[in-house]
Amino acid sequence: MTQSQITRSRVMRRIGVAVAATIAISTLASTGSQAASNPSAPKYGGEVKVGIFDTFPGFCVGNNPANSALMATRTVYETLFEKTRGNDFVGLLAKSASVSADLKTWTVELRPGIKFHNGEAFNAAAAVTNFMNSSGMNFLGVAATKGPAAATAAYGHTLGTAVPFQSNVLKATAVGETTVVYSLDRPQNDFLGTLYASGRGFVRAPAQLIDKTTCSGTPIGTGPFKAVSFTTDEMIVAKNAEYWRKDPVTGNKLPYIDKITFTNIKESSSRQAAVQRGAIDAAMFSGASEGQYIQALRKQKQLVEYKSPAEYYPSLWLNQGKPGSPFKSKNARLAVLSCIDRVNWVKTRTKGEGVVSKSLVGPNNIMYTTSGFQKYSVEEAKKYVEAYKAETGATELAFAGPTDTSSVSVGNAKFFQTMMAKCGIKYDFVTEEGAVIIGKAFNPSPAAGSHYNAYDSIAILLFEGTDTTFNLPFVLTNGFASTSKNPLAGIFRTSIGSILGLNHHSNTDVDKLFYEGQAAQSKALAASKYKAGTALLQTEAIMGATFYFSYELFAGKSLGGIGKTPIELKKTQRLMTNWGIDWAGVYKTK
Amino acid sequence: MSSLLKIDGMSVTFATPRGNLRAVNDVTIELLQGESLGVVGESGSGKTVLSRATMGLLPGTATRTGTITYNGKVISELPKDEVRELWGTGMAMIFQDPMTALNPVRRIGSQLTESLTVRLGMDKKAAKLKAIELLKRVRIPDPESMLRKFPYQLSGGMRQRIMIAIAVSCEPELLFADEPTTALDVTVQAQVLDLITELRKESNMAMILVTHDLGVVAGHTDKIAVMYAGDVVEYAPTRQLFSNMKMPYTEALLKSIPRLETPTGSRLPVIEGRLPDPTKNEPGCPFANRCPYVQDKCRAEKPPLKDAGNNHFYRCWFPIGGEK
Amino acid sequence: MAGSGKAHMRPDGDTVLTVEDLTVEFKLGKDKIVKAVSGVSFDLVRGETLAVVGESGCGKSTLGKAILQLPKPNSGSVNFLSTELTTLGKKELRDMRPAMQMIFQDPVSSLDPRLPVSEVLAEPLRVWKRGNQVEIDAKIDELLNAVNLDPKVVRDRRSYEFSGGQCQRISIARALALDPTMIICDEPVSALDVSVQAQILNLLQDMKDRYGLTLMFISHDLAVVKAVSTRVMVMYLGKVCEVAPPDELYQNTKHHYTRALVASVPIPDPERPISSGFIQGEPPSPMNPPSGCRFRTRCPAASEKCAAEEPQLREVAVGHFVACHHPIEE
Amino acid sequence: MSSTEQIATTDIAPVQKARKKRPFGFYLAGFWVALILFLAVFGDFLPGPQWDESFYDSLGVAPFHQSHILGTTLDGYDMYSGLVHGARLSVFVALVAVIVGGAIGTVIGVASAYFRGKIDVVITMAFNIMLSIPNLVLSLALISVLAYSDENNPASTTRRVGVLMLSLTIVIIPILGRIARGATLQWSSREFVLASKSMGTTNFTIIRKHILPNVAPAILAIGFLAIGSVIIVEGSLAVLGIGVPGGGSWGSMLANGRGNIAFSPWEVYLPAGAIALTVISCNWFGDYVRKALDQRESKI
Amino acid sequence: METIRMIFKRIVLLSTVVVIATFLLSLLMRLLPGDPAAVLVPNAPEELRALIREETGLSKGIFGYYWQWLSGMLQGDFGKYYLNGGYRPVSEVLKKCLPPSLFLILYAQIVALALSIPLGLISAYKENSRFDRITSSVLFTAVSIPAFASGIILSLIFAVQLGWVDPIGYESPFGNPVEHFKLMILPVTSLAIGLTSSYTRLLRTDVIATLKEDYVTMAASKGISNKRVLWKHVFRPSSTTLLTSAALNMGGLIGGTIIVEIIFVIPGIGYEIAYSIGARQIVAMQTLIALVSFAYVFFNSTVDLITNITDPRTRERRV
Repeated sequence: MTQSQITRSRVMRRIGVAVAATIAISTLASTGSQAASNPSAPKYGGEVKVGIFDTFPGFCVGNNPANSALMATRTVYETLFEKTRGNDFVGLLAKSASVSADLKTWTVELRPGIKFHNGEAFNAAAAVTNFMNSSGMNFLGVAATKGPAAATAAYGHTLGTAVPFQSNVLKATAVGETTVVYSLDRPQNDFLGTLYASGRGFVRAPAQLIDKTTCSGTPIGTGPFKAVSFTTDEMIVAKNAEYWRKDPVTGNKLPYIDKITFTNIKESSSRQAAVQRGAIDAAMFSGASEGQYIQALRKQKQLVEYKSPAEYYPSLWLNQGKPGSPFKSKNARLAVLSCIDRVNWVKTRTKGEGVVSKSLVGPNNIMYTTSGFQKYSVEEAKKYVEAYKAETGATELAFAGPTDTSSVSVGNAKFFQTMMAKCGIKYDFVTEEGAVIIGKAFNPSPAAGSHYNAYDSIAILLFEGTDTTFNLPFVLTNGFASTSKNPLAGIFRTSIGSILGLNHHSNTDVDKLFYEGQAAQSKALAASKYKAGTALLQTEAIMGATFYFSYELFAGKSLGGIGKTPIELKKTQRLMTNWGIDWAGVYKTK
Repeated sequence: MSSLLKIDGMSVTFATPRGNLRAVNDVTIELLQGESLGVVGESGSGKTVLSRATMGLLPGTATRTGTITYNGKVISELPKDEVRELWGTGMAMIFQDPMTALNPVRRIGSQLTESLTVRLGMDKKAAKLKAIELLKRVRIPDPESMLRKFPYQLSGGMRQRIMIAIAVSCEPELLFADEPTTALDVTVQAQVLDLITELRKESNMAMILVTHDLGVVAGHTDKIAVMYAGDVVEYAPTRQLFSNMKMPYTEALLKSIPRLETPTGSRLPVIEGRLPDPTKNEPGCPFANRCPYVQDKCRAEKPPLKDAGNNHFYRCWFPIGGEK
Repeated sequence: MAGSGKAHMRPDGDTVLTVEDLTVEFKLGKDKIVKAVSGVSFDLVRGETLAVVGESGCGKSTLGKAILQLPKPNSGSVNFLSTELTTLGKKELRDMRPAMQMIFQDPVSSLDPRLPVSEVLAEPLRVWKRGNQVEIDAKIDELLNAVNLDPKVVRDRRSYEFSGGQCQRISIARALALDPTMIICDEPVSALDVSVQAQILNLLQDMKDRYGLTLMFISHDLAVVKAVSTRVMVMYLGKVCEVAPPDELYQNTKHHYTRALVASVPIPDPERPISSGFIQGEPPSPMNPPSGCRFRTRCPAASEKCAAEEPQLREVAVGHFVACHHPIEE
Repeated sequence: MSSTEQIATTDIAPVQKARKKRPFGFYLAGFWVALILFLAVFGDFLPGPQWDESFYDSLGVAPFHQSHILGTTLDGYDMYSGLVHGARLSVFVALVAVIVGGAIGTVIGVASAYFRGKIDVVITMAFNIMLSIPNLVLSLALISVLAYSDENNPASTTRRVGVLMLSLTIVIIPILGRIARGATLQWSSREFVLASKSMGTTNFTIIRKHILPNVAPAILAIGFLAIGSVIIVEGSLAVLGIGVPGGGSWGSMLANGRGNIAFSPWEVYLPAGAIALTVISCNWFGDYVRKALDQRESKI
Repeated sequence: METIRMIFKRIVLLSTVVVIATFLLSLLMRLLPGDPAAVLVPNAPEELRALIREETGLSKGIFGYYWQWLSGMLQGDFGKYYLNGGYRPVSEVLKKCLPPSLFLILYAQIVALALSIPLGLISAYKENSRFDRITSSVLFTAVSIPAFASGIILSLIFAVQLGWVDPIGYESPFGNPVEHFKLMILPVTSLAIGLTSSYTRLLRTDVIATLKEDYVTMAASKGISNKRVLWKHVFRPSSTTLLTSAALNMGGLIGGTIIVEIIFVIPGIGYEIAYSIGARQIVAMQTLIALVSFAYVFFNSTVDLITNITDPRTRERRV
């Protein structure tokens, strides 16, 4: 299991919807309040440097920046909704939302008077344009009349990976200036999660979306900062003087800071040293692979730690669809999943920063259940290996998986290899650049003789949060339901729809349980359906998990106001997530 | 004529990985003003070391003993900087290989005027005029254009002329010429030797001409020192040496030179054997095991430098024609 | 002077080698052609020693190598033992090689420093499969004895343990190994001290007598040449000036260049200083030789005719040939 | 005739055997190289912890620990057995690349310089082209292409090590080839080659008997230096994440430990020291051979 | 005339080498198994791949592709990054990444030359002295420490533990010159260590050889001061080798900075090369490598040409 893929994966930033508000506020909320004990009035001006650990691939719908790069991107783009610390939704660009009784029509009211950085008005039409782009509807329209090549030419090089997440939407309609109506295919109680989301729900200026040549290089949003320049490893943003938000408590105009530079500092030790020394004002870290740095930084009195909830659940995906993969056999899957020494993994690889998994997701998630979860036992694993050999006539249980080139990932792969060897399982790893791995794991049009997912197994972070909207497309047999009336379903069910389920299983009982959960009118019913689905995934050994973890931001005391500026009174957005903090209310104390 | 240079009991030793190598042994030589001395010997005889040691141009691994008196002043004990004052203006040197003795990356003009400006303090213009005059003196046609040339553009004879011009530029009193014509063709050699002699006569310059060729020294020197294995084995005025040589080695050397008069097909006399190992200090005459007249005494004891009168010295127990 | 012609050829003699109109040119980049040897003709009669004399750049060494086809000459014919070498194929030429051998100027460079003497001498014998190991060993001892080296002492030593003279002895032994008919000696003694020089010259004479060799002796030193040769050919800038037996050449010099050469030889006699009076300057570049007689730019007797017309070799006395429009009159 | 028989034999200078007092560095470098070679060959038979086993209870212990003599990494891998195992990979990769690349380069370089003409022009050009791309970039490009794994045959560790060696070999060819060419040019102009030719020796024999033995020391000298640079290039590739996969080589150890330098600096210092010592030793030998060669050349 | 012809010949040779090298690179790219467009954009639909094949010329066979790439280069179109759906012109990346690399190389060269010229001259002049032996052994050790090790260790000591400078980053000299130089200290040092060693050794050897030349003795025999002999007669002919090697390193260093740029997070061309290779952006990679090899060949030829014109010795060889 290679966790740093996890942290680095450029896939699928997810959406979450709070159907059940079971999540406690971040345990570290008190840590955040340390800043409050150091009160200083917000000041305008100043420049800030931030260290991150992902690269910037570009800013169009098709570009999917990873976690920490999203933190930079969200200073330029905003979403319709944000999630609160109470796991509720608060409108950001939207004001409010309402749903019909059959859970199939969602009406969203937008905030009026917001303008994009280029002066364009943000209104219902702009919101629909964004939806049409990210859902693939526009692409389809051109493709239908002029062919796919023309569609590609018109809409940039790739479609956004948001397509399967929005597969349940049949149509979005602008009603007047500020109202958008979304018509759904199936009933869905957690639809708003689709409009939130790390990156997938970003709202871009229509002018940017139309021009495919500048789309990925010229981000134009509504956010507190305007993009100045970017390279693969650096993004510079400057204050948007026209920003719409005001601090609801003090009435101050936002943002405070003039300029922020986000730099990718891939090497953890360098990032740690830089923030510790004050060369940068803040740096983000991942609990999955950077435990020792987080622990070292915690001892630094001049730094403040901002920690996300432990809601990131990496998992091991076993590919049943690929020719030559052993995992068509349940015995093989059981053997591998019984061979995961989670306790020592957490100790050795995360330096104690992770939490040992007892389910595919953490206890904060509505899907959480320990039922059917495969426990660590070398003896059991060996028995399954024997059973696998007897069943298939194979001489050994052998499989391969990718790892990216970072030393942490290679270390993880090595650890995994040794672990598997103890159970008599042969594991080979292939080192490839993260982006290449993602490309080959989620391959919409594989060459003849190969498979959508090129790997026997892949360890990757796909599950997160407290709800299911973001997790669902990955566990279902297809991102587009077989009964879907979505006009895209026809052409995308084979490619885009099927690539998300990395394990390529064919158990439609899973689909059924999760769809029932989404259609449930009560939280309790939804939870029971989801848990049953998770239990089924665990019993059938469709995928496995090792641990879960949180993200951290360390900032010097020169930064004030982090997590102090709610979007609306009493509706404070989350302090820290995998896509960082909200920079609008941050100011320099010196 | 007064004494210009006096070398008294000079020895030179090199520290080598195989031990101390004695290159020059207890050499005593005197040179008058305007006089020319030929130092003759085969390779390994120490003739080149002798000339460089006299001038003080030895590498750091060498040790020199003995006294050198120049113009009545003992220069062997002087610090290097003061000796250097004499170089160029008092003593100058020309080298064997005109290909390597001129700096390949600097123009003839700058090499020629360097000592004029640095040593004589001339200004550039005067130095250039003087350089042109020097080039004329060494019979170089079109001297102006020559100043702008690089050494590679010249023939061997031309380069040797340039080198001579550089050496005589500060009107030295003593010229060391180390095999100045060995690298040249015979017809050119004759021209260069004549040129040197002419220049010497013009300015009453003394010269030490180092060569392996008795034929070269015969016509161009006043006296000759024959060297063998670091020793001066015979030292005499030129005519005296050729007409009345005392040393068997000198005789053997002279005989082994092929001459135009040698009848075709006749056998040439040879010197058998080899030079003694310069790192070992063996007793006896170093020429003993090659000498046709060798006797037991030669092997046991090294002969001292003997005086035959008429400024004729030799190092032999049993000289040709007997002792005086 | 310095002309062409074949008057000096002896077609009736027992010739070992006949060279006609041999030309060798080297290309040094575009339009830069060194005319090293230009239309030289001569022959070698069995048992004679022909000396080729001239200053550096006159083409004498190139001539020697061109005869051995190392490399092949640009034009002209080389007839060795009635076989035309220039047109031979690789294989046939190789078969001719044992009969013609060469000794080089630099005694140290002509021996492979890594090989012991026995290997140096065994190489040609092995290449030509002259006997088994025992026979080869015997031959090596014989050769070393012939050049006055004690086989017991020298067999296993390498070239750098020897003096120049000893190296040259080994080279001679190697050249003798294949019982050649002709040996070309390219300045074999010019890198040696005078005392050693005499040893080698004597040795060459001995070997010539002992093995009935025909020698071509290339040298810049007239005095050395005088000692060994039976016939002398003077070259200047790739052309032949004068051909004569040595005594005739020195006593009855006809060519102005030969006279200058003779006069320039340093004589170890204070009463007879060398003279530079006859010619001045240095030879012109072989890339751009003068028209007509190539010596005319330095010749005291040059006339307009010399520039216009190339002199041909003609006989001025018995066996004495000169290429000059205005030969020296007695 | 005045010359006596056998004259030339009596006056052969007795062989001057230079006192073989080798510098201290010779023994130091020799000891280190011998140690590394010994570990590379017999490392597996020596007692000690598994190199690829993570010791959960001893994460990041400092050197001189009772069961981990050189300590462990922050991830619990034993440093001593890692270094021993790394010796094998690093040395093996370097030796194979230099020996194979050197052999090919020598053959090409010697042939090119010996036969001259058009072949020489083409080969010189080819060398220049290859040398025009910096070592590291060339091996990066080669590895990224050659070790590309399509979905049906993921590049296995063995294949990647093979590709790594192949790439480094390709990098070595022009470097040693050029040295071989230069040395051959110099040697083939010596007269003994001409002498051998004039005796009818075939070109092949001349190359085998005269050129190769004389060119060999120069190649050996540069070959030692090349081993050092290959070890460095391999380390650099590892730092870039594409060295010997699985983190076995010294370079990979250093790359893996790089992030932990503030916590367990021995993870960096030990492999860096091993690399530096080996490179110093190789350079030292290269220098020694070159100096010996210079001395011999000056004698010749 | 002679010189102009020589320059012309050089240009022809230079272009030939670069064209062949880049063509071989394209050929190498085509050795990749499978569809090169799939390598560029692994998760794109077939339609998009077709489009990219068309755009890059990959659809036209090796010669067509190469011709399209080459003519694009000549017209200033350096190709694109196709990573992750979006694309960015390589020229845009180059504008950003060239200056840091050039500054880095320039400083490393200046530092290395400034140190090695006096060190080399003095240790050659005092050959086998204590100074010479100490300098030699220190430099010998230094040259054996790879840049990645020295970089990491320097950064640990001076940035992390002592905190004198920032461990990583790059600042433009025009925006913040002080910070620019401070940030450059460590990377320049780790690059310059090896360079200084090799330059000093080179110069030392060369000066020792030159000191033995007759013309140096000749110059000394004129009675001019040692200093003058050393600078006017020894240094100048010896410096040719040094400067040649320094200039050759300019090209080589562009590649050699990869490691240093990665360790110190300097957004230079080495960094971009490593990135494009890792991300299998073969078009961008081909362009970047072509530029480096062009730089190398260009510096190589220019230096050769300059020494040809200025150093009479090479002319001598030619004649």
